[in-house]
Amino acid sequence: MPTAHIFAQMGEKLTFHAETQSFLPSLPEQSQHYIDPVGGARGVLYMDACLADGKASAHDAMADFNMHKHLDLPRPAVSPAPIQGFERGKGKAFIDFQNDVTTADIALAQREGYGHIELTKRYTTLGMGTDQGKTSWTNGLLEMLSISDMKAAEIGHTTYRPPYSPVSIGALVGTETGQQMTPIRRTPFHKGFADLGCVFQTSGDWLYSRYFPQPDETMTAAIKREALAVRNSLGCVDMSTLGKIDIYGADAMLFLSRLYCNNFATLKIGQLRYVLMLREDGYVLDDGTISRLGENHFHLTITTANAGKVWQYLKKAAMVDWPELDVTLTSVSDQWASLAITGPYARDLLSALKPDFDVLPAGLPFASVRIGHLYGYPVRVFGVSFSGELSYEINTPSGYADALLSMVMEHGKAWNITPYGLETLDVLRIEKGHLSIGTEIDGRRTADDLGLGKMLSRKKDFVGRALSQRPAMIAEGRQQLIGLISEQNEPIPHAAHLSDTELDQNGCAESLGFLTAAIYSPVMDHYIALGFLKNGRQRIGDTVWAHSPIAGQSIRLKVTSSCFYDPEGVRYRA
Amino acid sequence: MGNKRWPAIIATPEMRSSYDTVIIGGGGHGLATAHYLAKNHGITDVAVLEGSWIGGGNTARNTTIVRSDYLLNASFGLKNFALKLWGELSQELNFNLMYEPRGYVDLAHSDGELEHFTIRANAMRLGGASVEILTGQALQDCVPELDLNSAARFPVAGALFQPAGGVIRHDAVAWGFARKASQAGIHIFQKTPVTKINITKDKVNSVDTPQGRINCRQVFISVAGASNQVASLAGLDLPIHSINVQAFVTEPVKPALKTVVNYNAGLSYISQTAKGEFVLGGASDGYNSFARRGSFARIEDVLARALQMFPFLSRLRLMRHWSGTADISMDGNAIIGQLPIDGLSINCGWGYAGFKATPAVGHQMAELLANNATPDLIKPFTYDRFANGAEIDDAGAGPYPWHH
Amino acid sequence: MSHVPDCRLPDGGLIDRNITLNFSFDGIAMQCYSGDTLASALLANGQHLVARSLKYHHPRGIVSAGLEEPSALVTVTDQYGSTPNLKVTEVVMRDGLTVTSQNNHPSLKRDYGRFLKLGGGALSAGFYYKTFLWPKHAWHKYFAPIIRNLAGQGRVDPTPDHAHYDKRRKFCDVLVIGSGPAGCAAALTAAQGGATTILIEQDHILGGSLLYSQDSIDGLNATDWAADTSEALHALSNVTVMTRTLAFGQYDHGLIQAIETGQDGDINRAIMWKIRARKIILATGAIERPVVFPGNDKPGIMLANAVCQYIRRFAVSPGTRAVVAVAAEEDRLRAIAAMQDAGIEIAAILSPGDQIISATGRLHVNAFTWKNDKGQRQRTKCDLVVWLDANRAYICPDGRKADISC
Amino acid sequence: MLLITCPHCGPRDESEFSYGGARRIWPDHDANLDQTETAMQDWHQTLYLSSTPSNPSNPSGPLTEIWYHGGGCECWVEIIRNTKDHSISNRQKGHAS
Repeated sequence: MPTAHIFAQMGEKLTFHAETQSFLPSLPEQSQHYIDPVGGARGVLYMDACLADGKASAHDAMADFNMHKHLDLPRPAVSPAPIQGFERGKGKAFIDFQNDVTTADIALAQREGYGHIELTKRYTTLGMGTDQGKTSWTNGLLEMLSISDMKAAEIGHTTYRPPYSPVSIGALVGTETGQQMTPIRRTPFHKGFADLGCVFQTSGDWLYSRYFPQPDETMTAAIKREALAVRNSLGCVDMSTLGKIDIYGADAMLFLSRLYCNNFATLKIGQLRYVLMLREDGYVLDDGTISRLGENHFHLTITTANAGKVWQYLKKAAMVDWPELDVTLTSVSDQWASLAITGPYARDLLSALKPDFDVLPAGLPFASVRIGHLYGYPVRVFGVSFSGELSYEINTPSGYADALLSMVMEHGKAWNITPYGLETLDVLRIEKGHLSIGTEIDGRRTADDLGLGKMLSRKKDFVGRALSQRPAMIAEGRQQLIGLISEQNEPIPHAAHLSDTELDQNGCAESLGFLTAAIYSPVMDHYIALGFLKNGRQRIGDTVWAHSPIAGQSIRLKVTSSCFYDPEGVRYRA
Repeated sequence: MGNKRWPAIIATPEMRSSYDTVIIGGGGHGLATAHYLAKNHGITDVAVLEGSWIGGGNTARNTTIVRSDYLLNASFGLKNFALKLWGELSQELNFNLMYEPRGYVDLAHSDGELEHFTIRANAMRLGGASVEILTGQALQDCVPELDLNSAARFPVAGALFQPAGGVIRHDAVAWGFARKASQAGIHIFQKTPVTKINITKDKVNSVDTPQGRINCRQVFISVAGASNQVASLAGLDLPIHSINVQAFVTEPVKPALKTVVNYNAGLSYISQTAKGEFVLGGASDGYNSFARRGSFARIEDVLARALQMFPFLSRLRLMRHWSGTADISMDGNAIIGQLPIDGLSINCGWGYAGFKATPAVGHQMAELLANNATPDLIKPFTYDRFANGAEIDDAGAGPYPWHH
Repeated sequence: MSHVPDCRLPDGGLIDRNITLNFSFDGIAMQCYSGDTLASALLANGQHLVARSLKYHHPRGIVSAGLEEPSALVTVTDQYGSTPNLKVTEVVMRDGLTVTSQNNHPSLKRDYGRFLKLGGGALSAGFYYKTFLWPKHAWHKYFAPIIRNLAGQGRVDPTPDHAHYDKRRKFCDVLVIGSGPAGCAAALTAAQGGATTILIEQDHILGGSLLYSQDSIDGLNATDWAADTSEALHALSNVTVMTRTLAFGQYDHGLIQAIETGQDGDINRAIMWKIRARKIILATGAIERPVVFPGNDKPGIMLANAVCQYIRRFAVSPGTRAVVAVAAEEDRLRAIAAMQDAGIEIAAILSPGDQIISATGRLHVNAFTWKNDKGQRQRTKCDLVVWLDANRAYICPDGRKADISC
Repeated sequence: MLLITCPHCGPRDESEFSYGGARRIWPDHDANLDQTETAMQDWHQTLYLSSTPSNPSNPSGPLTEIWYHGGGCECWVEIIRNTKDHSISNRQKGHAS
């Protein structure tokens, strides 16, 4: 039997050759073929013919490459072979030695209707051992031929698949084991924060700062301390994992206004805007900020989780969908280190860092951006707030990350500056009802579901606008984002589902939505949660059940607005 | 066990010129529908037309896993119903499908991910399924072979555990349903592709095959990887993309893993068959393809993840891999039910999630075909949900089929 | 310690008799030479019985000399730990291997598994689908675990694997897979024509069937020609020769994936190569087809080409008294010549059309019964049956002369 | 494992790219602002359905599709690939930023 496995693995069927009673690969006719079987692999059996075949094939290849030395040599014919074999007596004879498949098994499979060669294989396990039928499947086929009225060409052969012979999984994985499986990304502040006692957490490719425990401090205690420090004084957090895009061009404004659903045509140089982006199908894809640095120059932030995805999406829009637009995109995510200073004293700290620009409320109001220097180091300062406190995201070229961090820590001492991590960041944003990718923005929510329906401009077209109007997406009865507080101020079980009824005797209940986040709010000294609830905004003030059968808990929660803390936004505008 | 007494798995009758119902596709779903039409509704004037051999599509090429751990009600409901049916089927069909509820373990790699799993687990509990969230020693006890201590790139924070999840002998599913349906008098034809679906005044009246025309009252299409092609015979366009999905097995070894385990930092799922092979699978190849052969990049990726869970696998050898065309819809969920043409219904878009739902689809579609009304469990899976914005998107990945 | 017979021929073969390697099989210490495979090493020590089959636990011997080996699977323990399910024909011998048989209890010779009659019937195809249906949960709770334990061949070593592995890439104009006559000719021609060429060979030396051929090429005997060609290829700067490398799959757009197995002293136990070629020349030869007859699975029944290879390349005599059932005349003569050179007595030679009644013997074939063309029933004692059906493998008929000038 | 020729970087392995699906021609932007129903139908047709006559997105045959060369120049590459056998026709188009 020709060893044509590697030829046939590409889906080429072998052709039955009656003279030799074997399946042979046919010679490729088109240049699409990469492979050329020679010698025994195509049924050429004799030494001289094999030598000639190998040589001719090499010349064919050289002809394909237009190499000048090639000759046009004839390919030898398939060698004839005698077809008379041996008769056999009665009794069970083995076909597949490994799986103990006998002639009787093949006959049984035929009798029971598993006549197709694929069914015969599966029913009898013929050729399914570690040898993958190298010595058995032709005999199996011939056995089928001898007892059925099918012809060999009709029966055909089972699909050839790699590997030709079993191969080491260790080698297939190579060096990508343990920590080396995928690269680890660290932010420019990694070492600085590690020196400050940071506990890191793996999430995606990144190592995030999670929290900064003091000696013998639990994570819960650390989060409470960090959160209160931000609310009452000053904290700092690493924001470097955000995606950051530089956009330049005469059509940059048009480009962005097609992609983002807000109306920001009035955005002035030096201002920034919270923006929302939909997918083509009208569901929310991402949120972020657009800062206008110049007439045709913008700086865009993308959430960490979506940084790669949205970057690709922007590139596609610019390059494939609207190549006529004059816009140039540059990803600067790794070029800028980003540190947010957050809390009532954030402006005082900024002043202490010797800025060469006006940082007074009139000079640097909320939602503005300034390009300048702190202590001579180049920075871009963005007046944005995820925490709800007065806050500035300071971007500096990554190489200056250490310098920026030590300046901030040194001058922040005056207000007992407290570095914090993802856990506290999450507590602060939940208190404000700010959204997080993957939890609230989970790929199934409309802007209105998230309470952001007003952000959709009615004056322009944008990606996702048309399909966001589909009937079921604007219908009554959708789940909407709401806040929830524990009536008895008891801990709220994570991941609980919301219901109007108690659990029935089987422990079941109708789910009207679920909690996306449940925390203890240090500043409110209360247990609060965010969640989705059917018709949620109409139900503010109602009390609902929160069931977590996994935790064995069912408690009553009161439905509130999704913003628990400073709903008027006085603090971050201070 | 006198196997000589077992007749042919399916009869080979003469094809009639007319049947009440024609089922296009002799895979698990089509054959299950035939079985339940006969068993639950007494309807046997049915022809199942299979272009190749029964169970030769995705029923023959999957990782044999059954489970129902889905967040969204619609997805959970159908698969959990299937799980109940799987438990009864071997006896019902008098054919051992080798259902082994060895437990399904879905690993989470961060506290945040575990919280998402808990949302899903709570949804399942509220819907009446048995499920646990396991961490630490409880997880180690459940999967003793799992490496929780080594320097893994993505540490394991915990897992969702569904005890009724497990494995089933995939080929036997098609054979068992086919045999029982055939015994009930339903005609099953292999190597009988449908070349045309004839429609007059928005109503189906017949199908053409190389063996002749079959007149019929209704036609049910259940052809997985060929959905677009067959639907186009009726002039219909489907929100379906065709992608290549692969799975592979190691050489067989003595039992070394009881449960079915899924790794989530890059998809990789693994179980050990009754024959001793480790079966592994992962995400799709990630691009449209009808070539039915896999990209090796996916295998390398899945194996690297599998080694994170079970480092001893590096000593084993990959024996065989296979791949097939999966039809995946724009929200990653199935399209089941009636089409805008009278008498025409479809079941498609399962991607690589269809095997586990086999009996539930059969059961529900039989009810639809018998009563001309859509039963509750499959109501959400309508063909027009994409036009009206009622997607069932468990992954939240949006209209990018290769991401589901 | 049992007596270990010596079946090594006094001279010949491509083995280095100056380097003796020690190994053990099921606890019995054995020796072989550098250049042996585990299969030739076991045969040299008279060990034909190496495994038990999966379902019936029939005794199984060595049938072939290549990767097609169906059931001679063993567990091999070396410095990396134990590896199950290795074909004895694919293991290149190194010093200090511990080889154990699989899937038997308590021993290879006295395996209780052969009495296995689950449910009282024979384990025919489709058996499981029809049985263990009742009571309802009995399959999962009782039967499935028993069957899982019976299945599965070898046992995986659960200890950490400390071996290093790597993945690498190569690119070339012409990739030749296989270094028999066709592969060698193709590689030499392409390389001399100026194409960057890679030659992959799964064996540890180049030559394929040339290594046990009695032919002559360019006035040299085939084995010497193979050695010369190997040297010539190594000397060319545009050629990469990769031995111990198994090309296992072809993927889109000219990609071949291959596994190179490390030898003693290599940093990597194995390396996966991804090789993109503009043209792939597949010179993988052919596989012999066994003859189907009652009792054909007994140890001592071997493929004709394999017998030639064991005798000529490894200088091992796989038996003392042989029955020859080879359909094609040239192959038959060639096998007979090899066996005569090895001093094996030819008990009988069958002609195509003869009816094979059966081979008998408990742990090894000991007799052979057939009917000749006159319908006469005949029986002879033997310890070797050499066999090959009509549609055969690549065979170089003795005495054929070829000329290759590129 | 496909070999995709990037017009900027040359022939590169599939693993350097991510898939963008069929190259779609979206309904005209800035038009139909008031005709929601028409816009919805147009977008539904283009995004969801797979056999748009002028621009089929799931053919069993040649498919005009886009790939993102994230492991290289970070540009989108347009190729015509036959989904039946993965052969890529020569017309490869790069999109410049």
